[in-house]
Amino acid sequence: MSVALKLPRLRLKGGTSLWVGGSLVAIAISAAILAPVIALTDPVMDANLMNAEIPPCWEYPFGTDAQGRDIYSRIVYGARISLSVGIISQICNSLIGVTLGLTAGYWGGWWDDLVSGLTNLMLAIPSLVFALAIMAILGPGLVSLVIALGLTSWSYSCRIARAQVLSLKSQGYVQAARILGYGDLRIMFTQVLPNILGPLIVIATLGMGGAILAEAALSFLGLGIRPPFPSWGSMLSEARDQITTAPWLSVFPGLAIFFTVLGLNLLGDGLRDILDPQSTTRRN
Amino acid sequence: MLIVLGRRLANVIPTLLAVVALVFLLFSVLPGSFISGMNEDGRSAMDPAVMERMRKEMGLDDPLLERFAKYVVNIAVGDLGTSFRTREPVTKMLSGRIWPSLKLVMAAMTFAILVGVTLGFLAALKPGGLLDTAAMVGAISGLSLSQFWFGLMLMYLFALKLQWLPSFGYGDGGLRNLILPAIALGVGPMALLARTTRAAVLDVLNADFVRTARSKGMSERRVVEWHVLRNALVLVITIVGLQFGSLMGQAVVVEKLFAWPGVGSLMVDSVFQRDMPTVQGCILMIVLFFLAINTLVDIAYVVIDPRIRYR
Amino acid sequence: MTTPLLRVDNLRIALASDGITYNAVENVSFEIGRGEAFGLVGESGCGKSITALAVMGLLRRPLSLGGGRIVLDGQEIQDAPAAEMRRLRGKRIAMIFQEPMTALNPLSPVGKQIAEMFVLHQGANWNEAMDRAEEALRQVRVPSPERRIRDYPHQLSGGMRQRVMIAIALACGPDLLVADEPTTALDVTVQAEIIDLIAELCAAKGTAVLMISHDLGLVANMCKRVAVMYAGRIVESQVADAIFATPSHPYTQGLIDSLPRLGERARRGRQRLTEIAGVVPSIQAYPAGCRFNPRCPAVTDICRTNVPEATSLPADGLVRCHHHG
Amino acid sequence: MRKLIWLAAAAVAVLGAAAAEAQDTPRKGGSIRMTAPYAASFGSLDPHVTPRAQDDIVNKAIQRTLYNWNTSANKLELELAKSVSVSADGLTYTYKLRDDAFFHNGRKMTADDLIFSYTRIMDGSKGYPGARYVRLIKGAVDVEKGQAKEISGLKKIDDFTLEMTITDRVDPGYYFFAGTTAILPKEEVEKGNFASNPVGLGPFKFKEHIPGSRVTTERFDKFYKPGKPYLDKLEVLIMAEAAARDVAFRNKEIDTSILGPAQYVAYRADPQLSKGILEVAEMFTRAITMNHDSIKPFQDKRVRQAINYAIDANLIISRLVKDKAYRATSWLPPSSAAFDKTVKPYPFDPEKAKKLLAEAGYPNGFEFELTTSQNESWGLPIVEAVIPMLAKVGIKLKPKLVEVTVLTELAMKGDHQAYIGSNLTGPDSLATLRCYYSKTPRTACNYTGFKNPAFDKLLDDAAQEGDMAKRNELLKKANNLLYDEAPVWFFNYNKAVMAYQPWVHGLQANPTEITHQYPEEIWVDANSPAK
Repeated sequence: MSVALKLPRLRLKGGTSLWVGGSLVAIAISAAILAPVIALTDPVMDANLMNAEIPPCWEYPFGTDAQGRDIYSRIVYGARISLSVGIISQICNSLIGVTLGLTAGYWGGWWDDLVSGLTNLMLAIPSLVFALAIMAILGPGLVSLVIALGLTSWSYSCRIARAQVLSLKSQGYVQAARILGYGDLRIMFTQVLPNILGPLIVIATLGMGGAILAEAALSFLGLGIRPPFPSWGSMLSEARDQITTAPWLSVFPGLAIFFTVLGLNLLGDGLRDILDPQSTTRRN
Repeated sequence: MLIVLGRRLANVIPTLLAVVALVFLLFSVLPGSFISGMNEDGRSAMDPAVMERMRKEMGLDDPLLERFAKYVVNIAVGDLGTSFRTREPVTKMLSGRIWPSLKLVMAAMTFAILVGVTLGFLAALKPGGLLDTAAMVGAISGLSLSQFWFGLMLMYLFALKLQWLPSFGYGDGGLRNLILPAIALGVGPMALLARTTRAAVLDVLNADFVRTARSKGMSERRVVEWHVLRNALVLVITIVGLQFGSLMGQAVVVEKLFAWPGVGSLMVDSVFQRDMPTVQGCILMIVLFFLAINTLVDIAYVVIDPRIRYR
Repeated sequence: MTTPLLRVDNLRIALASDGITYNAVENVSFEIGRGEAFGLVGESGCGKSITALAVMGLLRRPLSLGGGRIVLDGQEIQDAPAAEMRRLRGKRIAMIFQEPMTALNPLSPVGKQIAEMFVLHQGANWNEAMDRAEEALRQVRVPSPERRIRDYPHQLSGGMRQRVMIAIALACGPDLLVADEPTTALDVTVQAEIIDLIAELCAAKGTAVLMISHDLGLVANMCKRVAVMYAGRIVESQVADAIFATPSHPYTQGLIDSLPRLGERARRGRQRLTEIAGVVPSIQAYPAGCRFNPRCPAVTDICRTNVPEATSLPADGLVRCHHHG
Repeated sequence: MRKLIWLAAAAVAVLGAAAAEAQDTPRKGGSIRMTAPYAASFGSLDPHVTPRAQDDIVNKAIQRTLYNWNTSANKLELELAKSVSVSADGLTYTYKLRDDAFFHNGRKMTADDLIFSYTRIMDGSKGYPGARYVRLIKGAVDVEKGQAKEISGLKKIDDFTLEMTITDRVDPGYYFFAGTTAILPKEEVEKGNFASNPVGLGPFKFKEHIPGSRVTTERFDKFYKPGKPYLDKLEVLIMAEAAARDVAFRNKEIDTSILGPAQYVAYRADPQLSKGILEVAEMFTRAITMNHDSIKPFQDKRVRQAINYAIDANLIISRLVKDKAYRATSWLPPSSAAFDKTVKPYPFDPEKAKKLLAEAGYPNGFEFELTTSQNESWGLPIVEAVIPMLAKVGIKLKPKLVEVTVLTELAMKGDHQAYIGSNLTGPDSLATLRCYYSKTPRTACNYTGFKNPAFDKLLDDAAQEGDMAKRNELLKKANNLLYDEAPVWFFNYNKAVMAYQPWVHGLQANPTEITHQYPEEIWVDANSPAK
């Protein structure tokens, strides 16, 4: 290109969403980590029916729920569960996707066909439907939820990993590395992985938001987290019948979900501008 | 076009077979059975002797492989089995649900395309402008919403407070009942489409041939009409297809909330009652729909993009 | 001297980046007479392409016209309203771009893309416009144009596509053709054909050409006058023959030295230009003084502090170098 | 202009009707939109196929059974027969059937229809849920096993006289009022698509079923009760989502709605909505069922009593269940004749609980797993309130969340340490108490594994006792014995609450299931907005 200019607008934009998203996520993460410190009461054991359904006040900043537990404390502790659901399930998805994608692209042949078939299959069955089935099998609970969400949306990372291997292969990197006597595994880790780390992080970040929303949807359908530890989705789902009588029960978990997912989405967008080579090519 | 269709079909059949196998195996290890599910409302006690008979009648005690083989053979002749719950053919139960589901999905997608593509398009024409910022903040918020929460809010606002629309149900199947669930379902794809369209249009607006068009002395409007739209469409249509196809499955939550008689709500209901033949039928339907829409998208590519034919 | 067709006077192009405005191009002046071919030469990133875009009125954010005048046929056009510029573009000044692969709309038949010119500028209806597009294709020597007009760009070779571009550019008989590296992306064998075609058609129609290239040899063959740009400034401007004979700027010297001796043209300019040590500085990091100083073999202290003034050369030529004369 | 006049006339009519609202004469015509709250669809409109409470809402309109539950008298009565005579041994019943009952296809019901229907239910290859009731008839089991074609205990005397011989000395009314024993016309059943085109003896005939959405029925003119039904049209709309039902009811899109605790509070507090609330003590007992076989502490009566002392049930009922329940004393509900009003429920006394635990050898408590569903009245929210209460006496409770479907299965398999659930405890008190009879298998509702010879003896005696008053006395003793033994944590009896719009009249407080309305009694006044 003869116009060798960086388009500063894009970079600025990425910066804003990175900053806003990052702060929102940072708040959620610090709430999760500091939960025992910043929570006012125990989220489970401090049920006191005499304090049930108190609207937000000085003592209970977000009010109390039907069992008389402090909603603020439950949201703070809920961050632990909602975030771990997001993070662990995305780690699972990335591991599965990358492993399948790398090996499929690298070895090719019938394995590649099989993995491609699997990927198509995963894309064809809506992940919520799939997750619902897995939750029904394993029963409600944190572990099942993580498995259900961690098993059902790896197709994107798989595709990216596979495409990257194929492109590196066509550029001769892989052959070169092989001639130098590198083993298959080493080639994958040294040559391929660093190249796809950016897009993978982006996908995982956006996927975490999706997982938190999926947790809420599954809670709504009656297949959520194992009680009594609070997750935002189960809090929201339990509170929905009281929306006319005690709106704060659903407003605060709802906002917690919204802002955290929003933060993750913004962060993902911001990271994409920085990390995803596909969107940076245009700038150079 | 025939080649595309043929190649598609060759892909579809193994996928379908795999779906059938996967779903069958998944649900065969599900805890609880239809019979215990009959007491789902906690209000209908069952007699153990009757339960035994029912297990036998439904073939629940046969070996898994035998059941699977039977099932596949029956599917091949278009028989999806008999619902445990209603003792009617699953095909018949599904046939009543497809049209409402299609209607909801179409309405949601129409909403998503009309609003999403328009917003994304307008946003891209003035990047960084007020509309762009507002539209993109809106879009990313739309992607961060919990669907049932949003649906509930719509219900409260438009049905209870403003009394503009009925809050739930199928009614006579008309538009009034359709609007709220369609918006609740369409807001996610809408947000996604707004973002995709914006990115696609920006991409195209920066393309060399658009500069060529400008150098010809065209007005921006002509540039957009003659050169940008069609090219952006190719990019947008992929997302439309993917979203459209999976919408029937995503509709589960909205259908349940709005008591909409679609395939999704039938499926959830059947999962909870362990009515396996119906669940399998529903999932098969959803997958078929996805594959059909994607085939249509492939055909649309061929129509829009002359390069495809020669690949 | 009669009024030149195009006079660029003290042109400055601004680049806004992170709230700071840089001058991507400054103090650029040149004139092109009617029917005359003028060459603008320099490495990638020296500002020649955006100078061409400025002439076309096609600068887009973050670039904008910072100052100076562009006079077309006695009329100042640098501040002309958008509608006015649109009427000029295509009709009086046309442009050919570097990449024929991407410069044509992939989803539109090439005939239609030519025909648009007649619809836009001559009020033709689509049917007659298509007929004339076929004729235009014939003029740029595309074989069997009656079939080719229905083809899509991906069905044509690079050379054919560039011919289509030429047909588009010359469709309405413009006074000035801006050709931005028209052959860079093409096979060596085709390059000469395209250049000859441009030269021939422009000569026949009396169209002036602003030829932009990194290839001094190519420009010198075709153009009467040549200006050499470096880092946003014109460093030397001379009659084509004279520039080979008596290059006055060290950079021009470098360009000439890097030309293949045997007259054969290498495929990519970048490979040849490596012979001048160093790279073109980025806009945000232009050095003070003479911008060529970090790469100049004859650099002295003054080069690092003072911007060299223009020194006249024979036949309206000029050079900007502290060490000249 | 004409429209204006019409509007004015309508306004006058509405005002007039409102003024005359106090009048009790049922108005003919109009329509009602009831709700089916328990699932997102109906199972089948063939009443023999499904035992679901949800499906029976519709079946009550379309179908009829030999007996019904008279809500105002709170007892069983004949529905399709005019009279019945019982033999001295109490095993042979001779029914004089109605000669004015017509199926919707216009044919008159005869004894053959009862015989056909009961025989169909016993089809052994089908496993119809109603078989558990029909099995009472002598010879029914042979049909089920395929050893006979006809039920020997059913004899047609003439078209309108049926003789039925049963195997146990029980009231057959408890068996033949269940919706799964409805009387169907043979010729319609044999057409093969009965479920999509049900025909019955009920006051409304089937018009349309949009699966997953609603069933529409229309007035049947030849219904056997003169002047009934009042309504022209009855719709049952499926609305499983309580929050959505709340909006729809407030928006006047439905005429009746079932309320959960949260909405019960809100509706009671609302000056308008509070006028339309129907409450009834349903025959459901909510309890934590302890599995005596799975975990040792539960085998000790003192531990079980301690749990009953340790949980503040009254507080949970008032604060969490919002008084939408009656405190349970023992297993049988207050509507049972064997209910002892003099017995007081276990008081909240954590000190006593600690003492009992210490006596039983668990001064530091113990730990158990409690399986629960997500139900708002007898599931997770209750458990969450119980956890800290039990923790205070040293008992550590680990909740395990499952679907209701799984809960039932776990209960039947005994694959649980304890579970919280809602148990049908009526109307047949004897059958209800059999759940604690030591010979009753776990699959047939003995989910505790309770064994007590004294209790067994009382039940045996009761079953032998022909005099209903004496039998009830024995059952009362048995129930009080259960109170003392505390095989479960007695939580509450359900208070079912139905909200209805002000223009709806004639709803019945049915303690067996509030949604089961005999719709021929319902009428709407002129204020109803429904067409």
